[in-house]
Amino acid sequence: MTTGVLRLRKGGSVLSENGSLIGLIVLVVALTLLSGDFLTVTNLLNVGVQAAVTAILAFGQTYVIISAGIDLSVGAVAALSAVVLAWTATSNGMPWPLATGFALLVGIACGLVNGALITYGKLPPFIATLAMQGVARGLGLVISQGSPIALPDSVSHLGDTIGSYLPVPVIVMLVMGVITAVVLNRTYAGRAMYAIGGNEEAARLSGIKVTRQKLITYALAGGFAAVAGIVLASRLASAQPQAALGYELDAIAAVVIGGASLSGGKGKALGTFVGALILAVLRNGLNLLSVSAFWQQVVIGVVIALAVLLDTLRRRQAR
Amino acid sequence: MTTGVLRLRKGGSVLSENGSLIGLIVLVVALTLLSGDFLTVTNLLNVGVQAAVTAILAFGQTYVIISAGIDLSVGAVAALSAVVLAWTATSNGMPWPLATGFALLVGIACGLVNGALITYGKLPPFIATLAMQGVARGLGLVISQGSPIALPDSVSHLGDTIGSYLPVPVIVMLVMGVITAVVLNRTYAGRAMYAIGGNEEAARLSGIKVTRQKLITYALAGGFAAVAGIVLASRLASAQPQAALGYELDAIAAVVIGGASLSGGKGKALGTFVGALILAVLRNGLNLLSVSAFWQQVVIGVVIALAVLLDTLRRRQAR
Amino acid sequence: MTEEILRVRGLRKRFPGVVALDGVDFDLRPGEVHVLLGENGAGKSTLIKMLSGAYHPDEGTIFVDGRETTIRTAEDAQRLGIATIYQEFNLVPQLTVAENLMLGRPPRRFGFVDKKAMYARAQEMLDRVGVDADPRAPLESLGIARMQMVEIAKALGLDARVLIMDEPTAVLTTSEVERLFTIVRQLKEQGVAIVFITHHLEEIAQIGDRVTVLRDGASVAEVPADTPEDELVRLMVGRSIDQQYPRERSTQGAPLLEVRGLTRTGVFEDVSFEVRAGEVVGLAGLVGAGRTEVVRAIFGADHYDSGEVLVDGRRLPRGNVTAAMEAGLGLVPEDRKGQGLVLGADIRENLGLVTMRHATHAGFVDRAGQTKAAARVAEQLGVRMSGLTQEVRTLSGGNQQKIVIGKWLLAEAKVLILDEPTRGIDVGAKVEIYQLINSLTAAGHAVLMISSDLPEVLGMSDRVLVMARGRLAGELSAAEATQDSVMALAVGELEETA
Amino acid sequence: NKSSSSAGGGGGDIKIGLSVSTLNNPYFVQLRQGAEAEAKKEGVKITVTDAQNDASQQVNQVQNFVSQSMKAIIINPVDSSAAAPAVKAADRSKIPVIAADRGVTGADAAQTVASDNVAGGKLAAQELGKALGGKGKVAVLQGTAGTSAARDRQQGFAEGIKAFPGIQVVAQQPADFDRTKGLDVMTNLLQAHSDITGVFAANDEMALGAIKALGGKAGKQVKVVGFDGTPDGLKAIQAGTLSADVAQQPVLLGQLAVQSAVKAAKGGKIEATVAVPVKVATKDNVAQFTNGA
Ligand SMILES: Nc1ncnc2c1ncn2[C@@H]1O[C@H](COP(=O)(O)OP(=O)(O)OP(=O)(O)O)[C@@H](O)[C@H]1O
Ligand SMILES: Nc1ncnc2c1ncn2[C@@H]1O[C@H](COP(=O)(O)OP(=O)(O)OP(=O)(O)O)[C@@H](O)[C@H]1O
Ligand SMILES: [Mg+2]
Ligand SMILES: [Mg+2]
Repeated sequence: MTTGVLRLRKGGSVLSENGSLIGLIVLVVALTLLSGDFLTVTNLLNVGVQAAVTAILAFGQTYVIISAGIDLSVGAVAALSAVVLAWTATSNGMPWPLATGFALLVGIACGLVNGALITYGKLPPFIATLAMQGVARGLGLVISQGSPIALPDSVSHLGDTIGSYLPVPVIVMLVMGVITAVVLNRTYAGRAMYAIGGNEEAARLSGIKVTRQKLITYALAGGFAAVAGIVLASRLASAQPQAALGYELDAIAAVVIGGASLSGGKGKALGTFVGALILAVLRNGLNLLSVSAFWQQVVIGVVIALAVLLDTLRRRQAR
Repeated sequence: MTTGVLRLRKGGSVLSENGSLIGLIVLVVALTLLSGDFLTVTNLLNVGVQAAVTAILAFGQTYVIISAGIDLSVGAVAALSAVVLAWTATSNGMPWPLATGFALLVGIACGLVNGALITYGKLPPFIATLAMQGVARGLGLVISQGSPIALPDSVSHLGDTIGSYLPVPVIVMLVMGVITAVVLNRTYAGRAMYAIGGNEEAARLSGIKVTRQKLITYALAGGFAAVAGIVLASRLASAQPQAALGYELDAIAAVVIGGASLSGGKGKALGTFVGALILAVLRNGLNLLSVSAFWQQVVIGVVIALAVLLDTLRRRQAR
Repeated sequence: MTEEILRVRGLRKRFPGVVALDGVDFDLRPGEVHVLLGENGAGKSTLIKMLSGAYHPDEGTIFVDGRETTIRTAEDAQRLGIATIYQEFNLVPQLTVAENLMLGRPPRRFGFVDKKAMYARAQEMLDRVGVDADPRAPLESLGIARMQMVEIAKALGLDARVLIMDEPTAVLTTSEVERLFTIVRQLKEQGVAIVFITHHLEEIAQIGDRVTVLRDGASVAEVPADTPEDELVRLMVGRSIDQQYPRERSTQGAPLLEVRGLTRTGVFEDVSFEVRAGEVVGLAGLVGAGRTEVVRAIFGADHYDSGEVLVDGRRLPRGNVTAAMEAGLGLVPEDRKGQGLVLGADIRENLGLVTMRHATHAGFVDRAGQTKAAARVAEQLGVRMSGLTQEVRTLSGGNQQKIVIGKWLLAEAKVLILDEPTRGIDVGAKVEIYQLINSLTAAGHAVLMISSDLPEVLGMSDRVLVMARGRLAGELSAAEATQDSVMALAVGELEETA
Repeated sequence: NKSSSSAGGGGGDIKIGLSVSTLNNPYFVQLRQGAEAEAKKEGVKITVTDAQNDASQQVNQVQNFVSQSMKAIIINPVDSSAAAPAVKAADRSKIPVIAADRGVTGADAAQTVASDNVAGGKLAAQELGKALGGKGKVAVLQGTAGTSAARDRQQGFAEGIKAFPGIQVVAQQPADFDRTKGLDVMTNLLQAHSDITGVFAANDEMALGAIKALGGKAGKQVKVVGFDGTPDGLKAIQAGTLSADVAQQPVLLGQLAVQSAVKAAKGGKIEATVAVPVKVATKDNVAQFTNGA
């Protein structure tokens, strides 16, 4: 009843299907009222740019969480890929398309190692990817000798805008989001992720090659992390071995805020996108409102809880 | 067969029941061979002291993970409790036993809020405790104005040794460990945690008051976090608002290394203890061996993976 | 006769602490229904899981079309034309019905999943088994019976040469069973070979051709399907059972459970009845009649909109399981995996779950006492296990069901509500459970029993309530209740029956 | 707009933004205090954000400052090179940027107010060398691997210690600028190297942890040199447990940065660099530090 206006087609609404969208809307309305600087084109584009890295990491994380796993290594893998890109493109003079491809391969390789540890090694995903976090972070430091490596201009254009307005990171984020939606909804691999996350034994006994599908899942997460790392480095025009520290928590939070469950079988690309936007809008808004640095963390915590609470309350009312 | 020597009673062995104990043993043997300084009484006591905070946090986390939850706030709650202790004991001149009790209550209150958000608010534990992480960390910063607060000597004795050898943190850790083992094995609350984590619906239909039990679970985790915070602060003789940053990951890792499953229903106090020791021994060993800063993270990652891998391999062989 | 499609020789399989199979021989011909019979834990499911690629034998050989074959994965089995309906559903609750029907092999176009084709095909598959479900609905919204029909439809969709069915009829009512048998007969005519497992002996003669009897993991006999039931029982349990339904009526006392005008809009309406001390009341009806919903509401597991529930004259608060339990209610739920058991915990733990509150003193659980009580019940119900510390997940289906019942027997509830209590339980153990029901009522307790097994309802109830479309369609005394009169009420248009 | 306005005297409606690299360290907390105090004095509004040592979050914050049309921006870079895009963005909007404590490479800040970490590292080496009388075994507690402060101080120290051939660096381990880690790592190092006579910690937090680990030996058998000059560090100097502290005067640094920012915001001309002197606090001169802060 309450959501009647937004009901688009019979039996379902964008709102009820996408978790915290209502939280995001409330947040946007509140910030618009509180700060005159919020609802401007430039600021919204800024929010988009600021959401990009988390969102891309979160899209990759979505695959993993849907299949009932978790990937704590995405932040570190992003940093490693960025360092590899900068290192090959500068020290080794590789042309940038090749270097980018190579960085992507590094991300995918990290994901495959995660997947192999989990499937063949039977390690819990938490442990396997925590180990990978350390390894990737450490290798990034070793390769870069602990110093940031400047990116050649050719690559750092990726962090710029097309024309004077359209930021490339936003475009990359949207493309990765669409890819995620298509993979999850329309491909065999995507549907297999839901099946594995919902009931792994049933998936196995229905002829799904669980091992292979999990390898694909973690490889995707690794690949997405690499893309996020490249976007991040090109925004900063330099690859930092300590970049994206702790971003895995943000990525997981975005996925869960978006309605996925850590016990698997549930999750959507759009939900993840909304989750990532909530986090970015929140940080942006707190800066605009000049909330004191110490209170910011408190406010972020409270607002995240409220945003998700809104969703559960609405759902309960709907029943 | 391979573990025959360690078999203590028919049908079960300490090894096979406690996950990564074999990993710990291998680690200890390796370090003893690699460094002459490792296997000395003082160093082992050092390891104990260094494990204490993580272990206490991890014991609290064990309750939560057994009941299929997760608590990302324990590190921040530890810091908040420590700050509250120092603040009440210095600025407000509260006598130290009262101040300690108050700090404990703060931890328990944080846990109860977590529990309430999860049960009444129906928030996923990941989100509820992530929100609490921000709130507790922020409040700690606000109270302390971002600067460390020195502890009165009366309290910081808790970080000292009894006599010239026995460090209090180690004793506290052991006591908390025994409490955890007893709670988990012998009390109604503990058994209810296993049932809820194993199958919440079945637990509810068997008459277990799931809401109340979950509140108890998170309150325990909060209380244990407060104890960890007090131990940490008394070791440093000062309460730091940013102390225990990221310790929640270490605590969760210790629990999972110890054989618990993030999907609930499994876990043991002894396993958690072993997990915490593995992490502490590892860090201690790397210092003793003077492994370079850049490589440390790589080595930690690899060794954690290997320690758990050993366990899964052994298990597979046993079959 | 035609050549064997499947032949099994000397199959052995051991699990930690148990020898599940100890040299089984078995063979299967095209166009026959080969029944596997055996007590709970005899090894039936283990045997078929080795044919479907879920388990691997330790020893022994499997021949397919006369050639020695190893079946490593579910895919191998599918390639060999073997389809399996497992005893425990292998479905994904979060996915839609359609996706479950085509799990692992969705129709694809240009590499992408073709949802339109998937829903169309799903509708066909559902129509084939005649189940009324929306292909787009999430599977978890279906009751357990319709899930079973989905599982059946899924296996039929493979168009296999060998169809293995592990207790498909356990949760179905008579009409669904008939529909299933019609399908089975069609398949037989097409030359499909069928392995059929059931604990309903009367179904053997109806549908079977041959019977292989398993006992303690070994095949002990192969007999024709028209072997008399007594003989089958003797082969299976090693002794004969003289009375299938040993109901001993006891004197009836005051009403212990009163339900008045219980209503949840759209699910059940105006349900009123009472159950007296010493009485067994049967609750019959077709699948989806709303019986489960009613008893869950009574027990406080779900909410209801209006009406009231009284136990021993006192009114129960709504939606409060603990209050219901304290007042003396107990519920054995129909879905043992989802609602009855903590699968990862051991037998002792599960048996003690309900009584744990009473075994607690000053916060500490009397574990020794609990263990003793658990051992007693396990013994009483003849649970086949390697020990009280065996994980419940690894018990056979029937033995799991015994654990669910056992934990409530320990609770000594004044009014025990049983929802499909003997689902998947072998004939011998059933009699044990009936005798326990007798001793409960003899002690002045009351029992409300939902069952889709009509002979059981008729054989054990003092009174039969029949539900249809969420309403009580009528009540029959033990004398009035017959297959026909119950079915008439269950199907009929709310006609009056005196 | 509801945010607390500290408006007063002549600054009127001038808004400036300050992005601090991290408030997880008393040094930067002091920098912020200096900045806030100066802003209050000047009567301008200052917004402080904490980048939590994350270069990209810092870029976000500077972008947000631009959205808010701040009149001037002070950036305390998480990383010198990674701050360039943010500075460029502000330059495009003609907003002057003051770099505080660390410079910006790859873009032009209007002014850099800094005390040199490399020089500070060298100073620390000199002090330690003096305290040890030119010989002994030294352990180094390094900052978080990969951060510029860790790198620069390490580099300066390594260069400076070469002047003392009698001093041998026997162990270098990271303790992540954290007091607890400083305590644990020092404890462990003492196991392997019980003959250590000197410690250089790349910040005071780690130095204080190390002093805890050394117990009664601190300041006597083992000389500890810290970095930053935080209140706790200066107290340790007074107590004699810390032999010397390379004090960077963060409060002054914050004050100077705000002064320049206000000047630039009003269209005034400012110097390209302002060097905040790095001082060494020892027992002899510690009083002047504690009074100043
Ligand atoms: N994974 C396992 N681990 C340990 N024991 C097992 C496992 N699976 C089955 N068993 C044991 O093997 C035996 C045979 O079980 P099975 O499921 O084949 O029985 P069943 O004949 O199908 O019984 P039911 O009629 O109750 O379904 C039982 O004792 C069971 O406990
Ligand atoms: N064949 C069906 N057609 C339409 N709806 C159905 C059908 N079967 C079940 N349902 C609906 O699904 C719900 C749950 O199904 P379930 O099979 O558990 O019913 P039930 O009443 O518990 O069955 P039983 O009477 O066997 O216990 C019912 O409330 C009913 O509304
Ligand atoms: Mg079976
Ligand atoms: Mg039912």
